[in-house]
Amino acid sequence: MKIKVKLFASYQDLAGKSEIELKVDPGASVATVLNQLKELFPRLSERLGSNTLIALNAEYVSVTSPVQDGDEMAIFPPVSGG
Amino acid sequence: MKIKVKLFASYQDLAGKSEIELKVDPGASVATVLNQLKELFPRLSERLGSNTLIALNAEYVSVTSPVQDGDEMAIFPPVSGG
Amino acid sequence: MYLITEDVITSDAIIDQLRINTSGAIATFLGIAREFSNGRRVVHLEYQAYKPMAEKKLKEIGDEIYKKWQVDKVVIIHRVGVLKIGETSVFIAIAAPHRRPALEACAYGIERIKQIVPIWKKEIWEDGEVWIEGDPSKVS
Amino acid sequence: MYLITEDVITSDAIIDQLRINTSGAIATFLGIAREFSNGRRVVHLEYQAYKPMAEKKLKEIGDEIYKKWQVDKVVIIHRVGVLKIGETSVFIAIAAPHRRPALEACAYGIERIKQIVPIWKKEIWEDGEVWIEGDPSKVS
Repeated sequence: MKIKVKLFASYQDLAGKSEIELKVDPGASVATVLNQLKELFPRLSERLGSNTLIALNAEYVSVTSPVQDGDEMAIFPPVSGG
Repeated sequence: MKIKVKLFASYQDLAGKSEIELKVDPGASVATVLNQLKELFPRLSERLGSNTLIALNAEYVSVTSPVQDGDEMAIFPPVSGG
Repeated sequence: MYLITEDVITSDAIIDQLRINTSGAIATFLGIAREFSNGRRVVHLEYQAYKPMAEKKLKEIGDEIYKKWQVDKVVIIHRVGVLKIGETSVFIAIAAPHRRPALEACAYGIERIKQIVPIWKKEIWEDGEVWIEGDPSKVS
Repeated sequence: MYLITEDVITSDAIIDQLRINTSGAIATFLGIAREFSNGRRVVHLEYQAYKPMAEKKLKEIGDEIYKKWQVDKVVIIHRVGVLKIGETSVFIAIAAPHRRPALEACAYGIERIKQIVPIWKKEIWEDGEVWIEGDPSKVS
């Protein structure tokens, strides 16, 4: 199945991309996708950790959440608006 | 000596005046002036009491404050701006 | 700026004056002429001020704010005369380096106005009118 | 109204929409692009948003406010793109029957924006730039 992953702020700069499409295996979780991203983007890899925020279809989720075909996932650092 | 007394809000309506000049004796206090006002304006008289606010030359004072020739005194009910 | 005015109060021109390079936050408070007061329908409001003393007291409130919080600029404007429902009776704007002082000072400002500034509100209804009196325990 | 926008934010037009007959108070908060940040001179700021999620989260904050306080209307607008020093980054306006709910809800709104709304600020200095990161303990 296919999902879209969006990256923001410093993560976007580290990956050199704001958005990518990924093929993921059925039954994959957010953690699975994060591991794929770490392999694809070594510079980003070092920054992904407990502070990383993850959204699935515009809602915060944890790394254990399952992903579905067509999902839009987003990963980003702690927000700093205001 | 002469002083000016300003009245505001309901006090102005009760006295039918927004401002009057009064002759007061040397050594008079705010309390003395209040008594003169009570005699002049019986309808106002009933409303003057512990809630009445008094200013002398645009500063809050108590009834014991002495008044001087040329002073501007003001009496008014609790403020309700905002 | 501390002002008693008969003119309509607008925000943007004042806020633009508060955009200074040390400020990261501007908080404003507007008192609005409300249609219903204790269940009675208000047709319009009228505010009366003892103007020279009121402007002096507004400045005192500003001075209190500068002492209590780290703020860059304080503006307080109170309107007098006849106000239609929905119009602004009082406008407070506070610029500060950080958000909490701006917001706290703004809240403090409106409380103090209701305590010490010699301004009175008259409610005019369809069938009568009354001068509103504040809470006398609050004056200092 | 909950909006992420690239346009300059002004107050009066929005405030005029909040002048409704049940409201006696409008509180606003404006975040302002500040020139100095931890001693470094900022040339300009850039805000980036995950727009659909950010607007959704702004609405959630509004819903939280309507639940917690008696307020009439909530407006939250956040600007994105390049901001000059002194420009408004975020604008919150809350109309309420009484002053305390308006002010408290306004303070709550800006705290929540800094916690949950996916927007990031980049500081651009003369000699470099950095994406600012918020406090990760605050997300819920």
